[in-house]
Amino acid sequence: MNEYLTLAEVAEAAGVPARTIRFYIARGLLDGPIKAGRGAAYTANHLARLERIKSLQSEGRTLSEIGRILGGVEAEQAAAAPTAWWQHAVADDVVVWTRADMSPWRTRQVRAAIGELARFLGKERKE
Amino acid sequence: MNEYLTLAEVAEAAGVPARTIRFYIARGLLDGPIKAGRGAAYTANHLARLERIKSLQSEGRTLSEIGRILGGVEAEQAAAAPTAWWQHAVADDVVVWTRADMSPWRTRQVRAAIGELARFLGKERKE
Amino acid sequence: MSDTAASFAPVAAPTGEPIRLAMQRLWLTGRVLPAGARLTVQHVFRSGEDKPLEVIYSFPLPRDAALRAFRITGEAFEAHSELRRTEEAVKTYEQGIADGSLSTLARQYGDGVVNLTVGNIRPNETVTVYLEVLAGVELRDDGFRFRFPFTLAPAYHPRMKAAVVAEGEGEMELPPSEFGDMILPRFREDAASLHEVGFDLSILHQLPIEEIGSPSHAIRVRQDRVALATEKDVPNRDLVLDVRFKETAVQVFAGASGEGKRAFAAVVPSTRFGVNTEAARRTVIVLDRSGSMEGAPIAQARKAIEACLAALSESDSFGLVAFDNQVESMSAGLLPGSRENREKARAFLSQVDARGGTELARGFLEAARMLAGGGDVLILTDGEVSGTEQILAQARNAKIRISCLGIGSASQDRFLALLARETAGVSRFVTARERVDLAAVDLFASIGRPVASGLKASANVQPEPQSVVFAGTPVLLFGETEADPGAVELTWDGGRLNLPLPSGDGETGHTLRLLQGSRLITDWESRYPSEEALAPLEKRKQSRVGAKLLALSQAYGLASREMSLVAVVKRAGDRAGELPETRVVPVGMPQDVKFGAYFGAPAGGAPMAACMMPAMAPPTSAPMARKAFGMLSRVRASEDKDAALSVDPLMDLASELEPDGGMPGDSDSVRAARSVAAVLALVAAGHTLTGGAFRSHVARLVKFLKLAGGVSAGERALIGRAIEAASSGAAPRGDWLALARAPGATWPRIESTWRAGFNPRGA
Amino acid sequence: MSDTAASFAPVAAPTGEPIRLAMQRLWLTGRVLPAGARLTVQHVFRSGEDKPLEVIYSFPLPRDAALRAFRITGEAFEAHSELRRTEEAVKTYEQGIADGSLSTLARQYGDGVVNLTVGNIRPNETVTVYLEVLAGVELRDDGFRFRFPFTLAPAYHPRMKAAVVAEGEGEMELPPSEFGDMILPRFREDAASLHEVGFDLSILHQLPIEEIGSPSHAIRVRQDRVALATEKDVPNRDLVLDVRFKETAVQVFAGASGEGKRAFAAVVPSTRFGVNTEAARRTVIVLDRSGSMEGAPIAQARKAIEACLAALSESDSFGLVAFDNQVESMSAGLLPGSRENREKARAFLSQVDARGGTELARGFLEAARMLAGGGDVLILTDGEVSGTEQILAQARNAKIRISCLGIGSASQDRFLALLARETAGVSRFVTARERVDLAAVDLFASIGRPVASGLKASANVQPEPQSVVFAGTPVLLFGETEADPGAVELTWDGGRLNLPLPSGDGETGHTLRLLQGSRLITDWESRYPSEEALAPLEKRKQSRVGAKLLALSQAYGLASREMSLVAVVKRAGDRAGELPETRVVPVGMPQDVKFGAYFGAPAGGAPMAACMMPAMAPPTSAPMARKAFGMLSRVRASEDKDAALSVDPLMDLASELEPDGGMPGDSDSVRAARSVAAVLALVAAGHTLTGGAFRSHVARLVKFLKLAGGVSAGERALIGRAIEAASSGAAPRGDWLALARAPGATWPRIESTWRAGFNPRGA
Repeated sequence: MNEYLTLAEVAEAAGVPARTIRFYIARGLLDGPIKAGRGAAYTANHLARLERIKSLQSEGRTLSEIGRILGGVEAEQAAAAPTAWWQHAVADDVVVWTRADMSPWRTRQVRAAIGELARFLGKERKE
Repeated sequence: MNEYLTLAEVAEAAGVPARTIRFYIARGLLDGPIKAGRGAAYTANHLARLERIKSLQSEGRTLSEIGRILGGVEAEQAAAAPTAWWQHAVADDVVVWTRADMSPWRTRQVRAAIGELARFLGKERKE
Repeated sequence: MSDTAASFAPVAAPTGEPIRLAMQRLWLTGRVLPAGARLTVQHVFRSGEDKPLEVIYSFPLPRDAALRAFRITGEAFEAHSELRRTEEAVKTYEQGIADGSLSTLARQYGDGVVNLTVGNIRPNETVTVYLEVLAGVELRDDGFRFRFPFTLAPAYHPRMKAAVVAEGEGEMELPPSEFGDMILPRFREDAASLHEVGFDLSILHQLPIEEIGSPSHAIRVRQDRVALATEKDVPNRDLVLDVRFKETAVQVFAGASGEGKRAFAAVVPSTRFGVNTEAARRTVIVLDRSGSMEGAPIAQARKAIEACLAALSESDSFGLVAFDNQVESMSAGLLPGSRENREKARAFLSQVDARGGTELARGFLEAARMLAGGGDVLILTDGEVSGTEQILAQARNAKIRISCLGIGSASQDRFLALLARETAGVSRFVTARERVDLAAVDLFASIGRPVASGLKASANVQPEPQSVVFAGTPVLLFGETEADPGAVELTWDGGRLNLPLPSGDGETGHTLRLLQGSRLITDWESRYPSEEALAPLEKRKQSRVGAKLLALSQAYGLASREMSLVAVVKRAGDRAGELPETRVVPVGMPQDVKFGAYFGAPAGGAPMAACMMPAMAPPTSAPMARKAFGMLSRVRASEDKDAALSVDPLMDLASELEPDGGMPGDSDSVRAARSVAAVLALVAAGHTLTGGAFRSHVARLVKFLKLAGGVSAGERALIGRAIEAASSGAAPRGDWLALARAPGATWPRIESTWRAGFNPRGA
Repeated sequence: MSDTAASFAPVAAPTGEPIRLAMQRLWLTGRVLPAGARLTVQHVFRSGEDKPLEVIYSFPLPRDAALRAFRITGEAFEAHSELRRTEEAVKTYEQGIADGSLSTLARQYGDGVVNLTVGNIRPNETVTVYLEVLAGVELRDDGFRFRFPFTLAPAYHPRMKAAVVAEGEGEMELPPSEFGDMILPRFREDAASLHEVGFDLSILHQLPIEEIGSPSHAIRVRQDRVALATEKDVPNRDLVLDVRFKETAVQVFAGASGEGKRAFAAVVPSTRFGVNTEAARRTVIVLDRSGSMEGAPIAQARKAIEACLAALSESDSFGLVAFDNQVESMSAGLLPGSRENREKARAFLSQVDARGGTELARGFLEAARMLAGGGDVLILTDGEVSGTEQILAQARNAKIRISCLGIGSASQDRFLALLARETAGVSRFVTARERVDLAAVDLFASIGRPVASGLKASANVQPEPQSVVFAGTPVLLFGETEADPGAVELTWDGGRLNLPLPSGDGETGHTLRLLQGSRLITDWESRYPSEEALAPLEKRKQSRVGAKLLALSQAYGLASREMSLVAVVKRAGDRAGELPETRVVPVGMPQDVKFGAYFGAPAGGAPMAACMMPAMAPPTSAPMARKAFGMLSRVRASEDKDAALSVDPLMDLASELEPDGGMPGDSDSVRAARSVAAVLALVAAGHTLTGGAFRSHVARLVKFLKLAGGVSAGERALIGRAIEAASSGAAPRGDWLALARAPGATWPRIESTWRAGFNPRGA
């Protein structure tokens, strides 16, 4: 194996389509080729990174999550990135916090449950 | 003059159309008739209040403002009502506050002025 | 207790709210003629509360409109309105309210605003008011545009007050000294939770219809009927219907109107008069830069002005004025249409941003000052002003011809039509979602050079027609005659036309008479002095106008400010003395007008503003600078594309014309070659010497080509054929647009493209 | 440095932003026939950045659609696509990219999603791709509905991930194991800043047109042409066009298709077969309660179901299933259509709220379980699911007939049409802004009792027609024949029909052949196993389906998952090895679908959520309780009116029918009197025994009236005349609706109204 690979060779070796590799580069998941213009330009590092992305994907990670995990450009921000939570004032004296990045259908169900809770607590307080 | 007046009599005396008087009552600027149903139901107090409203209007007050000034139902809230301001972070080190209830065309002009200020300050900082 | 659903979804869900609509539905039906429309507006009211209501619905009249009558129905009753002097109608209404009866009053105020008040609607009672309205349409030579307002636009007044009273809800107050007891609705940013609106209209026509369309609503078209295609719509914009005929011809409608008389209406296309002269034009374009123009409208308007100016030659002169509550002019006086001056105009326009109030009169008064030697004013505005009678008075006094291009989704159609008519100009109204630039270029091409002047009609025509006629806009005549069959006689400087009246049925005759009446009433309403200006002279004028209106109302059986419609219905179980609760029906903010343009911030409410601001990510200031300078950079197409503007190569092409009428270029040869290509590009898109919005541009290109020097005999022949094409409207195929715009276009390329165009291949 | 404009106006101004659109415009042209449409979609791409771009635009195919070819043009080139095996096409594309050439690839994935990828667009270069698409339409006996998707709806998948990536912008990812390298766009809540869309289409027809309309867009109609009436529109919903003919008749189109053959298509209205039998119905209604149905769609659907159930008699039986990612049934098995059970259904529905995911298969599998003895399933859903091939496989295995009412503004038309067709049911698609309840009642009236079964066509027809025919939906046949003139032969249980083929031009023949091909390809595409299920059996199936698709693609010259379209254009100055930057064109969230239904909250972004919440005024919890129980309270009209629902007395009337078919009432006499009034109210609105959405209701009322006892001879005569009216469609004037709904309606009032109705006064 040469030190440098073409995009087609990387795609072949990693089993990731070339278009997808360009998409990853544009999203900042992968560095661009180390040499611009005509000629071989990718290295084993690219291959390794692609393998890492594939394995994280098979664990069910989204590309955004993978971006944060892999660091790279976003490393510093990612480290400091806070977790987002929604605050629900269910009653004057009860507050529920829910994670903001839960899946939408789970969110719906949680919402329904909190709705019930709120109705119940609302009634209780009136008595 | 009777102690009680009909709506038509109040309207006549105050020079305010009856429909407008009902509108004021619905908006809480004026109390409703002191006697419901058939018969005379308004008093000199109503008349006085209408005069007050007219004079405040001629000073250029809006009905909302008059409502707050006259108190009545909204008295307590009105007393505690805070003034709303907009905060404009013009640059990292300059903040402009503008009153939130200025007239819309004045707002436009102030915005343009602040825009200029921001552009100027932005340039200054870059140098 | 808290609504978690709402906390989950920060955007308020309109369907989840417990809505108690006092007015639930507004549905428009009726017939539309080229001479005007006879409409019935259904309003469904209901008290969803546990007390009787007095509901006030405010709406603006369409152009040239008047109310005729209403019918009110409920579970066990039906009643018809009576037309009474306003003072008396109010008294009748109030007595009905005091008696506990269902009382309804339709009363007209200034600016053509109507308050429809329905009092003593009982809890859970449904009351339907069918209001009959006569209205005008916007005529064009080949058809017409009908507009009906489904909302009342907030409008600028120097002494108005506006404030946010709830999230997404604004309130506006006008000085009572001027507007009396008129009650304005609140304006909702999101109209989805308001009453539903819709329509089902039929078109009455003499000429075969070519096209029916609506740029405003989803429609279904069934022969001569047009209806809303969805279940309902929201009240945040006018209904706009366009009807185009297959041919351009005179239309005369007539019919018995009672007492042995016959009413008639005639629509005479401008093509029956003459053609534009080649006189030099003197034009001032006045641009409304008020806050409500922010966004698409002002961007569209600026683009349009640039295209208009490209139609000017050096012998023409022009001025440019921008106004909000201040006025700025590009120059102290008129300037020749030279290249430098057009560049100057471009630079001036690039700094014009939507900003303050709408002091329309200041704008045209400045234009009038510049046009001391005569000429035309073209105003581009959304017309969102109140106190229009005062503005109209100033316009009449200014003694200049004003043409208007109205831009907006909610109608100031009535006002702008009046402004143009009262000053002998023409008006067009478009929405910001249409091609505003195209409409402006088209309008600009026709003003400045009337096709006829000194127009007069025979005595049986009323009102007197406007004395000048502009290309594209027909003359509309109303009248009544005792003769049968009878005729209308038109004369103008150098021409005359006799129009025999056809026979027609009584229903048509009756409708035509009502349309004439509503037109006359609208004209006189516009002369009504504002109540504020009560100097002795004004007072006399007011009583004169009032008397005239009263007479017109009585003669035609139509409401005006002097006469109102009232009905009182006694129902079983009415309880006297009960005080109904007043509810004012809110309306939707007009589409494409930013809520913030009128309602800046909450008035003395919760201090949320300070919290909301820092939460937003601070954007860079780049967008602002780009906005100011990017829009007009036309040469380098590499600039960022503004979302509000679509790339329009034809408009760009038209803007490239040099003051001598030719395309730019390094040499005379290139200029001539590019000009040939430009003519063909315009012809291919349907623009010729006499037709299409770019007809002035074609004419100027042809003029340039006729004088073009330094060309060979063969090139001269091509030029001749291009000039022919400009008349015939037939151009060979080919990418003429690209050639016209290519700085290096040469004669050989023109020739080869031409040859290829006559030897067409498959697409 | 900060943008004060933005801080002033909390709502982001879309026009002020520096927008660099990679795709600027999408414009649809072409011809629409009752048998399908032949379309050209223009895509204008541009790199506004300083490096070459690779732009990916994702779109869903319309129903029964396939791509044929594309043409790509730029400043100095024009090229045509080639159809190649997908693997090969990708290689060609990649080689073009590596060479620095302009490369374009159109590739189809699962669910009919296409990625159009254009690589190496140079800075400031404008590239236009004209893509030719064949597509089907939704046929009705009296016309058709054409839908074209202008956006891609986000769709539920059990393993999808969704997150907000910027304010008002969401991202969705599907498992690559199943969806390969397909790239999904980001979804913008506000589509105003995206590429512009529009259309200009012509209608090709044999029968005269009665009505053309669009519930989705502002249109202008010019004879057989329909175009967008505004300058442009935003990509947040399907284009929906309705065409209705003046008559219901067989239409046969034919024309030479090459090699001595003739292609044909026949549209046979259901009225040519027979009439509904009176057999008892067994129906399970399945309601999609997934989160994306929130708001208007689910409210409309619940209202519709209630109206449907009112058409049931006691001998009919029904079930009710609601699903999201869980399934709830009203009962374990089917229940008779009794009053108690309908009340039970109402109570069940009142608790159904939009909530979780869209596990469609679970819904119909539960219905299939309940219908073990045979019957029909009616699904009300927005169909916003992905991995549809798997769902279709489950539906085929379930061996039940599924009919679908699709509700939504963005098309899952292709999937729902397949779901119904593959299970021998019928489908309809409406937007939430239309009368969903009316469409549901209409569909419900036709399913359950086919008008024909055992339908077979002669050998030259392909694909085989569905064996059952339902009222309202015509049979569409495609085929090719060598005989001239030739004919098609249809047979069914108890009937036969011979359709001679007309002659026709080659262009029509060619188009018909392409429509047949795209229909066949769509059918086989739907059989493609998901890539994930690669068990040996599945693998074999996949290669079998793949081989069939390859053969079809080659035979018809149309793309499929097996064959893609590719073009590489070498331009002067192409630089090999330059890496283009990938840009994915965002699309707009479908109108009426809440952004929050898919994109709950920002994923790991700025912690703004916590700040935003407390700033909101805490509303009371009342709205929530009302929402759950208020919508279905139909008896007391005094309830709060939900904004999404319009008061519809006819629908309410239909819902009042008792299981024996009569109106409710205290006595037999009142019941009969009200039933007569109800028949007349329905007839007056255009519903008869055989026509109109409420035809089942009319039939049940008539049945009840025929058996009604305790009536006098005079009353019997009135009943007879009402039954006559139900056949003839002619009813006397009168407020029958009010009488039908009045609990105290008596025979004398019916009689007097009837008499008055035949003695009409002026309106």
